[in-house]
Amino acid sequence: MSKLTTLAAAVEKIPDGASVMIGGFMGGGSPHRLIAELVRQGKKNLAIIANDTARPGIGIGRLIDANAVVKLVTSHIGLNPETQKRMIAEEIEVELVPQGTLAERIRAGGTGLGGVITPTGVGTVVAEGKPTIEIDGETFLVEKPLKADFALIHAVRADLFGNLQYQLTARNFNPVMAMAGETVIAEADIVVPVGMIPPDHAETVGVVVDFLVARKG
Amino acid sequence: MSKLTTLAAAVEKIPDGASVMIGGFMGGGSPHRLIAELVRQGKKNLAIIANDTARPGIGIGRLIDANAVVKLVTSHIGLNPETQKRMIAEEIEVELVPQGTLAERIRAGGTGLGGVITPTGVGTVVAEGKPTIEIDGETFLVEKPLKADFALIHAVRADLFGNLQYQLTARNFNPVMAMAGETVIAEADIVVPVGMIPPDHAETVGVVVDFLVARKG
Amino acid sequence: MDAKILIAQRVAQELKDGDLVNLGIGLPTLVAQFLPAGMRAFFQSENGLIGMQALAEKAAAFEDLTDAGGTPASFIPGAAAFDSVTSFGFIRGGHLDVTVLGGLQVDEAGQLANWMVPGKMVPGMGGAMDLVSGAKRVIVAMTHTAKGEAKIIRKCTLPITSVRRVDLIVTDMAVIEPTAEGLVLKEVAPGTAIEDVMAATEANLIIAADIREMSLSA
Amino acid sequence: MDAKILIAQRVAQELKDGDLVNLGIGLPTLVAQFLPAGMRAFFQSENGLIGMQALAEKAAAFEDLTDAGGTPASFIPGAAAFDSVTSFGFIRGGHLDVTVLGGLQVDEAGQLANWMVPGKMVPGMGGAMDLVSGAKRVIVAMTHTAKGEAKIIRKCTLPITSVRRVDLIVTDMAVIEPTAEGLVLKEVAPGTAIEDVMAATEANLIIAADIREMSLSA
Repeated sequence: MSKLTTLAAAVEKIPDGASVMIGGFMGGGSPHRLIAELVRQGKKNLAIIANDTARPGIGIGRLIDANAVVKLVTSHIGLNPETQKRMIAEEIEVELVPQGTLAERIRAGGTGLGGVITPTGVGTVVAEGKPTIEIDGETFLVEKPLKADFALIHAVRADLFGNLQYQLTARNFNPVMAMAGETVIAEADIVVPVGMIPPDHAETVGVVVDFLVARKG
Repeated sequence: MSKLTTLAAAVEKIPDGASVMIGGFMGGGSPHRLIAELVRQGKKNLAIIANDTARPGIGIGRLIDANAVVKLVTSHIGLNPETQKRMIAEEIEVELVPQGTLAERIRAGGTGLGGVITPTGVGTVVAEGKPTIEIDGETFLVEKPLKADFALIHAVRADLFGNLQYQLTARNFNPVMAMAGETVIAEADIVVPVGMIPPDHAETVGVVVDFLVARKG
Repeated sequence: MDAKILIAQRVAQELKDGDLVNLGIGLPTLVAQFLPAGMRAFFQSENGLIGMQALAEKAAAFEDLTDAGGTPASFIPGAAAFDSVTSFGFIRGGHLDVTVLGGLQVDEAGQLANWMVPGKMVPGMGGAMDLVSGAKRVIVAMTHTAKGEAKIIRKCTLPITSVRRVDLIVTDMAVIEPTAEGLVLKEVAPGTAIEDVMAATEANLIIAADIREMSLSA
Repeated sequence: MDAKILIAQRVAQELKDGDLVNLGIGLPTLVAQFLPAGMRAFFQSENGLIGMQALAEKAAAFEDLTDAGGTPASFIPGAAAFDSVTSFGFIRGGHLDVTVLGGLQVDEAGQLANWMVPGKMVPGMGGAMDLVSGAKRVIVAMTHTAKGEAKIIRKCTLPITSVRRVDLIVTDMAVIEPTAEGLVLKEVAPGTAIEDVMAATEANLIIAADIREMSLSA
C-alpha cells in the first residue's frame, strides 16, 4: 500500500485554478520540490493559502515570481515586495488574516467545525463585514473555515503509508493543512517502510495523505 | 528548575470544592496515584470534568465511590452504575456532553477561543437552551469553553521541567487538559533530566505544567 | 446462525479496501473478523488510535492500549496514536469513511436513537453523536426487534443521536436503506420472508424492485 | 548609547524569572541579550518553538530551525517544538506572560497600531493581532518618534492591531504606562528632560508623582 509517486506525476494532478494550501513559514518547512515543479509545469491562476510568501526566489515566493497566483489568503507578506507590488496593482487578490486565526480556520476546515470564535481582530479592520458573537459578556469574531482542493506538505520523514514526522520550526502549518486538503501531497526528506514510524511518533496520520514524493524520485 | 514534588504535597493544593479535569478513558491513561491520593485526603464537593467515570473501583470511579464528586461534566457513564445511581438520586449533577464536543470545549478553554461551533448535537436534546449559528446555510451549535482550577494529567515520561510524553491510547484527554487547567499537576511513570526529551517529542510543553509527581515519590 | 454473527458478516461486505472505519462497542466490533480476504480496512478507535486490531494473545495485553470499551487491543504496522481532540477531528472532519453503531430505534426519517432511555438507562452519548453527525457513511447494526418489540418504527420515541439520516440498517432479518422517500427494504435474511420482516417492523417499508436474499460472502 | 540598545535594556528589566516571552522581529529580539544575570525566561517563537535562543556560531545554523523572521536560531535544553495551531493556542490562551512588539503608533487609549500604513506599506499582521489580544502583558518597544514625527499620539490614525490597551511603552526617551486615566509618564531616559518627552509626544501625558530616571541595570 505505497503512496509513493514521482514528483511530476504528483504535481500533474493539480489543475490550473486549483486552491492549494502550502506549508511553511518564511520558506522554512515548505515543500520546495513541489513548489519548483508547480513552476516548471507552468501552473496558472492558483488560489494559495499559506502563512506567508517568503521572499522573492524563495519558497512560495517562487510562485509569485512565476505569476502563478491570482488569489492569496495569508498572514504576512512584509518580506516579499513582489507580492505587495502585485497586490497593489490588483494582479493578486490578497486576504490578510491574523496568523492564529489562519491556523484555526484551516483547523476548522479539516476537523468539521463550522467556524472559529476568536477574540483576535475584534474592533479592527479584520472584523469588517464579519459576524460577531457575544459569549458570557465578551465579544468575539466568527471566522469561517478554510479548506482547499490540495494541500502540499513538507515532512522530514514519512513511511510508505503516509504517516509523517516533522522537525523543529519546519513543522508550522504542515500538520494542520494535511487535515484540510481534499487531496494531500506530501514531500519527505526520508521515506521509510511501514512500521518504522512508531504509533506515538506519527504526527500526521497516513490515512489523510494521498500521494508521497521522496526527495529523490 | 525542577517541578518535582511529593504526591501528598501536590494533592494538598487542591481544596474541597475545586473544579478538576482528569485525563483518562475508561481508566486507561488516568493519573491513578493522584486519584488515590484525592480519596486518601478525603476531598469533597469536587466538580469533575472527564471523559467518563470508568467503573466502580477503577480510575475516576474511585472518586464516585468515595462520594467526593458533586458535579460531573462527562460524555459517558454507561459502564459505571454507581455514577448513574447517584445521578438519578440527584447526589451528583451530571452534564452529558458529546465526546468530540467535550474535547473541543476543553481545547477552547485552554487556547482562548470563545466557544466551539459544531454540527454535533444539532436538533437533539444536547442543543436545548444553547444558541445556534448559521454559517453558509448550515446550522451549528455554539458550545462554551471549559476550564478548571486544576488539571490532573497522566504521562508516560516527563522531564523535570514538565515536558510530557504519552503512550498509545493512554494519551486521550491528557494533552488537551494540560492546556486548560489553572494549575496543572502531572503524574509520570518515568521522570528524566531536562534535555532527555528532544524538542520534537515533547507533546505537552513544560511551561504549562506546575507540579510533577513521579511514580515513586 | 447466531443473529450477531449474521449481522456482522453482512456489514463486513459494506466495507471497501482502504476504508477508515469506526466500530462501536459490542456487536459492531465483531465486523472486523469478517472482512473479505485480501481486503484492508483501517480501524479507528475513538480513544486515540488508527490501525487497531484485536489482541492475538492475552499475554500481549498492555494497559496503555485498549479499544473504546476498555478491552486490551493491539495495532497493525503503520498504526498511529493521537489525542481525543485529533480523534474527533477525524470523525467530525469527514475523514472517517464508515461508522458502524448499535441502535435502540431507527425511524422512517432514518434517524437513529441509541444513547439513552429516559429514566431507565442514561449511559451518555460518548462518541455516538459525533460519529453519526460526521462519518461519511453511517451503518446501524442491530437486532431487528428487542424482546419482541419493533425497533424500526415510524418516529423515534427515544432521544435521537443526530438529525442526520443514517445510510444503512443491517439486522438479523433484513437490510434496509433509509432514503428521502422512506425506508427501502433491500434484502431479507436467508429463510426470512418479506412478510416476516413487515410484521416485525412498525415503520412503513418500501419494497425494493430488486429485493434479494442477503448474501453473506464477498 | 544606541537608542535600540537602551530600549532593549530597559525592557529586559520587565521580565520575571520563569516568564514565557515572545519577542517580535527587529528591535524586540535584542531584549534577550540583556536579561539580568541568573534570570531565566523562556522565549517563544511563533513559528513553533518554546526555548529558543540566538545561534552561538554560524556553523550551527540548521534550515529547519529559524526564528519568526527566518533567521537561524538554536534552542535551550528542555525546549519544545509544535505546530502553528498550538503556537497560537499558547498566545491566545493566556499562557504567554509577556509579548514585546514594535509600534508605529500608540494612542491615549493605549491602543497600538503596528501592522500597516494604508497605500504605502501592507506587510500584514502576521502574529501581532493574536499576540496583542492574547498575551498577559503587552510591551511596546519603539523609538519615541519617527523622522521627527510623534508616534505617541491622541488617537491612532493607522489601523489598530487590537482594541486591547497595551501595558507598557518603552522608548529611547521614556517609559509610559497606559492606564484607564490616560498615559502616565513614569520614567525618562538618562539626560532627557520631562519637557523633551512632552515636546516629542502628541498625546497628553500624566506625569507620575514618583517619576524617575530610567534605571538600566537590574
